[in-house]
Amino acid sequence: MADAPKSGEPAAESSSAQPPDARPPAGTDGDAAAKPVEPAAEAPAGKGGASGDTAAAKPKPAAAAKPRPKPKPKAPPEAPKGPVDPPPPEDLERPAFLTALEAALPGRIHGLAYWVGDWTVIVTPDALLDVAAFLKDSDDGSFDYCSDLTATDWPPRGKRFDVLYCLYSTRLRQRVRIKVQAGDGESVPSVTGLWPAANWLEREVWDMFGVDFTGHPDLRRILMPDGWQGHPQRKDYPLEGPGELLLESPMEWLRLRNARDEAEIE
Amino acid sequence: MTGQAAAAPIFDTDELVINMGPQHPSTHGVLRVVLRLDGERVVDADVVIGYIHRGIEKLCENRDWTQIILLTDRMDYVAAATNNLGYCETVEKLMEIEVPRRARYIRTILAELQRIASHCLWLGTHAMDIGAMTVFLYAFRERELILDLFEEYCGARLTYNSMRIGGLPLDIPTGWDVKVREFCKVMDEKVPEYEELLTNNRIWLERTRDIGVISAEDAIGLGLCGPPLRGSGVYRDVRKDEPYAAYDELEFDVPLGTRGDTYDRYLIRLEEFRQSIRLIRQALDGLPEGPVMGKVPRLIKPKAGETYHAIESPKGELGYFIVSDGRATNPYRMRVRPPSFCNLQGLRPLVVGHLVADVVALIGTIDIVLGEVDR
Amino acid sequence: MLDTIVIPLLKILVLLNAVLVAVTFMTLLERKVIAWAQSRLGPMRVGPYGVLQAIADPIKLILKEDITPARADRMLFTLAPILSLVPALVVFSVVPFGGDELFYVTDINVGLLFIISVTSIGVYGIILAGWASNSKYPLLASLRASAQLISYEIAVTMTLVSVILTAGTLSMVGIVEAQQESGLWFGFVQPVAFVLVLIGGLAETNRAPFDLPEAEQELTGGFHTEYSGMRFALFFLAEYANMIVITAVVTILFWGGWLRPFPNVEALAFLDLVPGWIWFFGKMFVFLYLFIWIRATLPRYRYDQLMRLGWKVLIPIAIANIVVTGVFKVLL
Amino acid sequence: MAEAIAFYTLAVLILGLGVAVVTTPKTVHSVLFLVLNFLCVAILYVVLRAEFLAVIQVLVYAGGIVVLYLFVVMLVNLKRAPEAHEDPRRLARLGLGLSGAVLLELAGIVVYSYGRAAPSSAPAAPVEGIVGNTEELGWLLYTDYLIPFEVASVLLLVAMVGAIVLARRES
Amino acid sequence: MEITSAHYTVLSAALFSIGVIGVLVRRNVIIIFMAIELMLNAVNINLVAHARYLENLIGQVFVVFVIAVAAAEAAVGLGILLAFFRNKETVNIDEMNIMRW
Repeated sequence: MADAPKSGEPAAESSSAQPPDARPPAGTDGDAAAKPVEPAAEAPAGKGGASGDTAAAKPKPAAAAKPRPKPKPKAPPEAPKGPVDPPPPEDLERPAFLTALEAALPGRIHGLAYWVGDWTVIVTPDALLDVAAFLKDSDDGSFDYCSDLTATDWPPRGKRFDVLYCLYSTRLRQRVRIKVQAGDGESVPSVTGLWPAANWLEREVWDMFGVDFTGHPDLRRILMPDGWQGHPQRKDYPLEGPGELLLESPMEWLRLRNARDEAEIE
Repeated sequence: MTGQAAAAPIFDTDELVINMGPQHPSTHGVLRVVLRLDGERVVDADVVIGYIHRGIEKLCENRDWTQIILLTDRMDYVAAATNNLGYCETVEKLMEIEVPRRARYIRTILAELQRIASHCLWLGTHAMDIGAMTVFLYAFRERELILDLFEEYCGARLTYNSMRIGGLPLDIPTGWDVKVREFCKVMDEKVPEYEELLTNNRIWLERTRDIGVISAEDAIGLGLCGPPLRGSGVYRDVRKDEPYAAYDELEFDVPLGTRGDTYDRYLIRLEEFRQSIRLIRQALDGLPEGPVMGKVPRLIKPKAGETYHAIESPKGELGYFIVSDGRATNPYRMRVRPPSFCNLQGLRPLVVGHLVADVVALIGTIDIVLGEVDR
Repeated sequence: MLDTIVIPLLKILVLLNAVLVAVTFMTLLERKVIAWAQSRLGPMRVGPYGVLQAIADPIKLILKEDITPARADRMLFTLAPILSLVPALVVFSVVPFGGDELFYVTDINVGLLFIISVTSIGVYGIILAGWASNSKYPLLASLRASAQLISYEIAVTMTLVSVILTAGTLSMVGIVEAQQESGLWFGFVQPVAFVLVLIGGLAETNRAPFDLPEAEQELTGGFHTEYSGMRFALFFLAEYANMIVITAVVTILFWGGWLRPFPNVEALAFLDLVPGWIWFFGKMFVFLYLFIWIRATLPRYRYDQLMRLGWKVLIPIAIANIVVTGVFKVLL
Repeated sequence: MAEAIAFYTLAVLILGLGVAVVTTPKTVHSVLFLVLNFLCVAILYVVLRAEFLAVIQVLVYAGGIVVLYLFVVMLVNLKRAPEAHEDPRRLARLGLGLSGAVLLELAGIVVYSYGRAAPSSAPAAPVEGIVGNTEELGWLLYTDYLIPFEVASVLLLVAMVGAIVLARRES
Repeated sequence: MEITSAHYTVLSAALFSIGVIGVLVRRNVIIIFMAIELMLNAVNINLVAHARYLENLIGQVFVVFVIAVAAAEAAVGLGILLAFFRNKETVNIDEMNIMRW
């Protein structure tokens, strides 16, 4: 499976190459390092102050408060730095499975988010399988149905991908979302063992975003042709590419392609 | 056939690899199934999709919120109204917009009409795949009536663009409700007609009974949704479990199968015809007066946040996952959870061990629309 | 000379033309009947009520490009449609359309066996078409076809044995005359055999619900997938000609051929005003209509179910029928 | 006269198709020629007033046995020509010579017997009542030749069982 | 021109020889089987011809038995061939030099 990143791969990549070892054990992630990429002027994120964090110590406000003088990224200035992930209001009662989850796997949960009625559990890739298995098997959760698995791409952030698992319980009729943050090239454990349904969904995420799933039985492209280069739903994927060029001036397209191929050979 | 290694089966007839599709009369579009056959028995199948991948999810990131409704038409193009509904509901959930009751009722009517239309198409093509060609034309005859109704409502027959964020673009035309009632009466008579041709037909029974059996656990695990999931006896209908539009105010039953075979899935969809008619009648009876458009800001720009919302499309759970960054007038990310895609994933376990002739029956029974699978 | 060569040749010429014209109009009949069954109109554009569609179609097919796939076996590819049509036409030489010598080309004393054996040659057309196309779907179809046709041939032949036992002759004319003598159509004497032959006939002619070799939803058209133009048309001609043969055989064997109903009841003698061949064609038409009707109504069998029906149901019943007929024949 | 025309036409066809059967490189074509050969032989039977046998020839040979051959040819989808390998010990020339000898021998017998062979019973008037009469043939088969007939049926049964056992795949 | 039984005998002999040539020269077992069928047919022609010229139906009776034997031979022979092909993937008679596998 040819998966060479496109030559025009993100400018922001330079910053996303932040080594993950900067992550404190407490559960904060590469976010902290990448945050400052976002120019301070762009701070008025939707939820403003609410974009704070849970008690689980997310250093978001801190990062936003003192931007490090990093070079301004080439990403468009309005590019958001990441999802908002508003924490649940303090007075909101948590569903039983969440309290059980926090009790059973303390410290493995990176954070909780709540927005318009949807609960999201934020975890790191290494904790994903434990959390997912707990949610699936616990009596309070019994999330036996993986209704969706997708990803979002936040290029300026160090761990640019959010992989999302929308789970549903056919017994208790409740939903929850797991969110895993993964950097470019970082792999996420596959949940096909828990939910066979994730098979094609993970393939699609791999196809569209290039998130690698370890332990996936058959990680091939699914929607794009087998020999496709790049991952179309990344934010930095060129919207106008060889396609248009090929139609307008085939020779130029050919020249570019040959140049790219040569570059690859070297 | 050439170049087979020594490890390949010595007997050519032992394994024959045939490519069903992407151009094949009964793959319902450009689905490609690579079948490894032992005689006529399927040893393995690889489902290849993506032939009409248009990148709708990517396109949505560059359209403003209203324009996207138009794109959703193009996914499940035989059930455009439910696609519209799912998208609008999701954005309304994200923006916390209250939709007027009348709009919700009309949406329900449209969605159920659409369900009947989609099931008509399914029934016709499914029966056609198994060789009963008259049902095909009967079903399309009734589908035509629904298309007429839609045409009268929104001017389009296939890609309706019939909903707006916060409500509906227009109220129903005068006399439309009477026509819908008339249609319900017609449909009451026609469903038994389909049943007469198929339900107790011995050949139909032999072709569908115990074909493609899937247990409830497997169906849940594989993420099947809609009639294939209910056919295995799992009580799961988004209209009941997570009511949207006006479903919480209306009465209807969720038919369940017992064996999880093709015949049960057929029966369920036929029963859904009746339930849909029932829902439409109730919604027409209880149709409240009032506006059809809620209070929606002129510039639609949801606050930053993300949400997943699902509705029950004719094919199953149609989910939208939308991320707004709160800044742009277009979604940061829009993900569609296509029911056909998830159901199609169940094709491989269903077909292995069956005969070639069953493959077409099974492609039919999971009811896919490739426009939705590939997006 | 006149009697031995010219007259038979003229008869053959007339018969061939009649059959081919009938076959072309069969396609129209089929389309119309199915359309009515499906509450449609069917072809309406060419001629009044689309009557001339039957002529427009062959013209279109003749004018179409005749494609031979590059990797096909050219000789067999060309030969297959001919091999499939010729036996279907040859069979008509022993089919009597009326009691008078004018209405049949010849009456040989093994007429029924002749029909069975010559129709069995038709299978080569299908097998070789599938093989010569050098394509997988046609190959699958031809494997299906050869197994299906041979199996049902056994069933039909076995069934016909009981009819032969009842009639005491193999001559087609003789069989009708035997019915005249007994005053009863064999359909009433041998109802089981009639049903078996009808089912077997559907299978032998690849008609729904046994149209597996050309199941277009499964095998994209089956053995004629790669055919186009006139060669494709030849297959269709053969199929419809076979249909006419089967209905003619059923009419002769079970429904008294050109005889009026209750041929021995004097009170119905006024029915003799209607010429025999009209009775014959009328009966044939009923069965043709039945064939088309069945196609419009029933789904298709699956391959294994088809074989099971043939071997485990039809053949045992046919054998039992022979035994029962034999016992009656001896006792009476 | 008519019989002569029929005989010579058919003889040429039968021999020509026979040669084609054994010389054609493609097996499928060979099978096809074999069918045509059998059909010609069937017509020859008709000329010889053996209609029943003609029909049986078509039904059993052309409609049954050769279909079996065709089926096997299709199953045995060869990836290399069967003639590719030749046993060095094989004496093909000798075989050809042997068959020539057989032909010569047969020709000798024919020539020898030509004058004295007994078509004296006027062939122009073969007895219509007997030859080609299905009923007579059946009568003979079920009376005088009943035991051979039954033995033949047992043979067919054994062959059927044997073929099934041989061709079935061990599962 | 009179056609006598000798004509048929010659035809039969010629066809038989063609069959012999096929059996002895060809190496494809399927062709060899077909050559055997040709030889059987040559015999049948002879039998039928003499049945006619000798006004005796016994020749025709014998043809029925020959056809039955031919059917049995074809079924068993092709069965063996299929079994052999499945194991050795050849229909070349020169490679069929073992009695068991």
